[in-house]
Amino acid sequence: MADHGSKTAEHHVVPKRVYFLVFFTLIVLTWVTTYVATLDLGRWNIFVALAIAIFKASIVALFFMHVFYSTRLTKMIVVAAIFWLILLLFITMADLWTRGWMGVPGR
Amino acid sequence: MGEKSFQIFPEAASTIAGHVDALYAYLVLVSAFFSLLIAFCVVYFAVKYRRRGDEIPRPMDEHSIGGMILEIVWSVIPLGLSLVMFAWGASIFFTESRPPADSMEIYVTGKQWMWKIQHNEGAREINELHVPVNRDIRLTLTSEDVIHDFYVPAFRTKTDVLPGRYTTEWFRPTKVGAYHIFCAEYCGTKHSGMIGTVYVMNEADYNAWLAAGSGEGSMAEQGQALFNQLGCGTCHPSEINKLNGRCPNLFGLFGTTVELNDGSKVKADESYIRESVLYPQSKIVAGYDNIMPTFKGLVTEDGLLKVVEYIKSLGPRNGMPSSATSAPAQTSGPQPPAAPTANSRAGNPATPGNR
Amino acid sequence: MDSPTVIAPGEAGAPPHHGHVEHHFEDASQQKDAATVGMWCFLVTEVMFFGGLFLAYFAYRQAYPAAFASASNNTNLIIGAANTTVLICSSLTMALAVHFAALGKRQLIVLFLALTLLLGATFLGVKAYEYHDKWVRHEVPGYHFDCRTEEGAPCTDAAHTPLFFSLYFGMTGLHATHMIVGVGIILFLIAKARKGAYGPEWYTPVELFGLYWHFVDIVWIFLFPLLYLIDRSAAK
Amino acid sequence: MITATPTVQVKKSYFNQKQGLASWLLTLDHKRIAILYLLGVTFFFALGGIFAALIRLELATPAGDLVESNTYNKFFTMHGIIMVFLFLIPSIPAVMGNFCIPLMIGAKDVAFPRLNLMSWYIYMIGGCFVITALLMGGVDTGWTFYTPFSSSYSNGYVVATGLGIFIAGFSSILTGLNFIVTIHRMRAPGLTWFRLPLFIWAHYATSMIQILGTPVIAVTLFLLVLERGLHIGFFDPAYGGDPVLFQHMFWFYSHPAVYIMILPSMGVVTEIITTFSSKKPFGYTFIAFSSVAIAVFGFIVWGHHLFVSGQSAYAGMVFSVLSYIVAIPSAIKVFNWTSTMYKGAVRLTTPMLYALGFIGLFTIGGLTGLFLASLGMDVHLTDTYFVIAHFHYVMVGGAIMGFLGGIHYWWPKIFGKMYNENWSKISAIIIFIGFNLTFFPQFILGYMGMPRRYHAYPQEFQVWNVLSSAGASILGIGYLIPFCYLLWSLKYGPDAPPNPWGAATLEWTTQSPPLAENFEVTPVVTQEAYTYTTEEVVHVG
Repeated sequence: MADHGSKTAEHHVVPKRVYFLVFFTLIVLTWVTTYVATLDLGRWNIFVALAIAIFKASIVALFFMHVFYSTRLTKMIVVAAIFWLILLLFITMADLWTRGWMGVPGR
Repeated sequence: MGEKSFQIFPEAASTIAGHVDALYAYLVLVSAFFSLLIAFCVVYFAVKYRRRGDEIPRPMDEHSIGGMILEIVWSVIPLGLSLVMFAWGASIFFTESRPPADSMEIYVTGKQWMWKIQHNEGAREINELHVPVNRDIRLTLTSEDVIHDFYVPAFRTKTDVLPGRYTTEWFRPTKVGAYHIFCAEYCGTKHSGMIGTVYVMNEADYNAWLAAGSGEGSMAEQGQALFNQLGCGTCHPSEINKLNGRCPNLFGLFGTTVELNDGSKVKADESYIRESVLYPQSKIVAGYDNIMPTFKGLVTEDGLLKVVEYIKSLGPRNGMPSSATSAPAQTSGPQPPAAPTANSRAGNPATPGNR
Repeated sequence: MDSPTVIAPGEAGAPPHHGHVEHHFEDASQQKDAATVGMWCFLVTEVMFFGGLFLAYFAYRQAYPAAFASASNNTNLIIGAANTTVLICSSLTMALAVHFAALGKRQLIVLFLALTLLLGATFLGVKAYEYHDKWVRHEVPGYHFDCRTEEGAPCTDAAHTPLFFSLYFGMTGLHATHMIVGVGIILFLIAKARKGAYGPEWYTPVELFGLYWHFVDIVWIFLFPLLYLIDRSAAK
Repeated sequence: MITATPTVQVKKSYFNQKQGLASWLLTLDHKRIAILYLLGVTFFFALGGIFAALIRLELATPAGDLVESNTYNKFFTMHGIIMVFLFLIPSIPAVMGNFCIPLMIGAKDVAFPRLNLMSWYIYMIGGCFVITALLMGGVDTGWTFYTPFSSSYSNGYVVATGLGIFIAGFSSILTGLNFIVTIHRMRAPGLTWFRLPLFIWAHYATSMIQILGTPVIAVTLFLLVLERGLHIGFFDPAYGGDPVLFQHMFWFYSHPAVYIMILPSMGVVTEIITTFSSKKPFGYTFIAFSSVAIAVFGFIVWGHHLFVSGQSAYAGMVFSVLSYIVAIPSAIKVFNWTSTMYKGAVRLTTPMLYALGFIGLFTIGGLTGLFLASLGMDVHLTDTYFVIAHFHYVMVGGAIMGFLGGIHYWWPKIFGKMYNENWSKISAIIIFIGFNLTFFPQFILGYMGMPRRYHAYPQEFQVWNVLSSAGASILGIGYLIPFCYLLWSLKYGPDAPPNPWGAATLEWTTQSPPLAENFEVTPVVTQEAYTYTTEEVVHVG
């Protein structure tokens, strides 16, 4: 075998309490983010909401989706997805952010 | 244009063209060198090392120091050469992107499938653009429908013409003559028919042409008429130091930085004025209420450009960088530079904003 | 060639419990690994697929913050939060279904898959109600669109609010499509699980579907703040 | 060691182990699916070629006299869409990748054979949508579908075509996914990453682009279809949208898509050059990693298509410098291929001629890409025939030369028959000459300022256009000849031995054509790729 030996065949059974812990965190954070939305934090609105969302998404991926217990390859695939998503979002937004800089319309 | 049936090079008729051609020469030389080098090696190796008998060549040790050095050399040399290409191209591009402050302004509207051009002095033309030689010309372009692209090969410059936005292109013609205008962004059925001609003229010929052309007053005057017709003037004051608390004063507005009610700042350029007319609620000036109705559908792109030109003509241009030295001359849009004869030319109205 | 070669357990040389190994795999672990890597690659494409919509969202929120802040008030915060809770619950039940599959508790697999189905269907039902509400209130772009605040006044920068609702329908619609596909697959899994198809030695379909379902949950975890929450209070 | 004596009884192979139409349409064998793809891409290549011929015919004269503007616009649109999405993207990966990857890594099949068959059907369904749109009256947006023309102004069948490309995109995604998993999980014992043939590395990089980039074009077209079909605004400024955002999203895929076309071709060329130099490729690791580098860097340069389209000048500058960085791995490859021939034992067979043609044409295509990455130069050249010439040098001179080279290289393996070397060499030379005659004049036209997608053009461009059209007719003939002698070889060609070229990769260790299960016993790999031994060299023809 090239790089798939017997080590990947063993399966990691995650204890149930991990699932419940993650679940309660998610529920609490859902209500926190909903409550925070009723406060006006100005430009921080978007950052707080996204930070909470990113945290929630991370624990879903790490524990519900078992990334935490997965092979290096799976982790690399996840990182690649995030990396390419950032490329798409940030490089395009970099254009939009810098459009007014030169003070010449269209440049 | 069009006289010679066999050409390999377009005419060079702008200040930028020489720079682009020089960069082109560099690129052609580098490319030719590498193409010929590779072609020579491929042919030479194919002949020299053609197989004779059943011998198998001994594999070269690619991990040797020599192999490594070779790999590094043929990575670094192309990188160096191409960074020159980048820097040279970028410097030309930045020159092309920044119109000189005292450029003569002309407005272009693209629509399927024609170019509509308005001069400050009031002359209007379709698919033709008359410009004086040796003057910086700044085009402000927009489209009524799809994306077009205003391309003059002899000037080596083009820019996309987008609906809903203004873009800018500038050039300084150096040779009297007639040159192609092409639409270079595919725009539909008659895309290849959306062509025109730039006529670069002597200053005197240009003035004569301008004098013959306009009967409707300058663009700013037409803009003022439209401004009043739409009732903008009933709310917006346009005299110096006059405030009514309901609508921002437009005198001297153009080129300044405006503070909005959400605390952000925006430069009052052509795009800002256009957006404020069509989408007044998008950006509300600090201290004013959201009461302005939209004029979307009530004013054409051509009309908008006239209003923009009118607002530009109100008061001195605070925001224009190098305008301080020639501030008095800036009050009615573009002014001819050195040439003294041009100052007295017909068709250049008295400053409408000061009347 | 056209049908997987089934090696009977106990046959010479064949390891036991490998009844699901297709002919072109060496063994069960290779097959399971391949399926898992394949599923993750698929999820990568899904990330990029939704990524395009997220990009459009950020681009237009950047361009028209006031319109987006105002329009986000026209989503129902309570319904949104409740539906988020429903989806998180369904993620938990899905995780437990996979858990019990690994332990070989067949009744519990069916139970938790059924709960997941129920919660997923609830989410879709609520979503359908929200869509209907938007239709009634003329908040569907292109169809007598008219964005109004609770007080009946036009939204701030109303001319650009259709973009918010275009994205609202584009993003939640694509998400709901994924949910509908998911619900279909759960039905299939339940039918198989009832027949005892999944046990500790082989439950790859349940596990992979779990990955899909959690992914759909993650998408919603982002959609909820983007469409319901951000700058909601700022427009008040 | 190989005896070319014809076998008396019919050899058992994947080709004849099962018979009948159903055995083909329901096959799960990667080799048969490859042949299904071969039929599909050949059909679309011919269809796209017909449109190319019509375009060149129209452009022989300055006036738009052969067809109307609207018809001409549909010609170049259909040519672009069919060639890009239905020929070039699937051509090498889905045909040669499908056939060779499992064989080269010593596997019995790809990881997901059912998915493999499904992606062929998805591809054909996508193709049917495009053909339906074509028969209903075609589409006139250009293959780039720029909004708001495509969403609000075009009078063509944008929705049907967009859906067709959307669907075909999923075929590409599934193929890429299948290959990634196959390469990760199906390699034969002992076949470590650095023992893999470079063709595999190239396909791995290609597959990365397919699964990371294709979804973005899919969602972009999805939004375009919503905007056009349901008037739900996303990009049209009339709805407040930003047409430049569409261009960003379009090119986020469509620039890397160029590498989907060229990387597999580079893989093919690497195999051919090593085999016919009987020598390990110079700089194996550099070639391998440059494939991956191209795939990664290829994703951050898309904005060089937008230098004049209203993108910020600063973004333009960043995209320009990044574009130069991606040129370096391509340069490394060209130098390494050339060096591989140095002190080799070079045989100028037909596949080798195509590979050497590839090097020449790709070099020109790549170098002219440097012109277009340079901001000031691109302002003049973009949207002119210079761009057309540049990307045809890359896609036709690169990808299609690689495709034909690969077809000639693996033909004996795929069908177990040898073709006529004389005819094939003549046609390779005709294609090379015809290609240069067609596209080199277009560089000159471009610098003179002739815009692309022009139905009629000013008089002074005619000389070069006539030359180009003349070249196209030669090129067309060049493409017809292989079609004839390859078909001829199927019936009358001599049987091919397992390893007619003396190649050193695994697919040549099994019989030609291979058995349905590829190898009688799973090979065990004990040495690096491309270890040539004297015994393997045989004389052919």
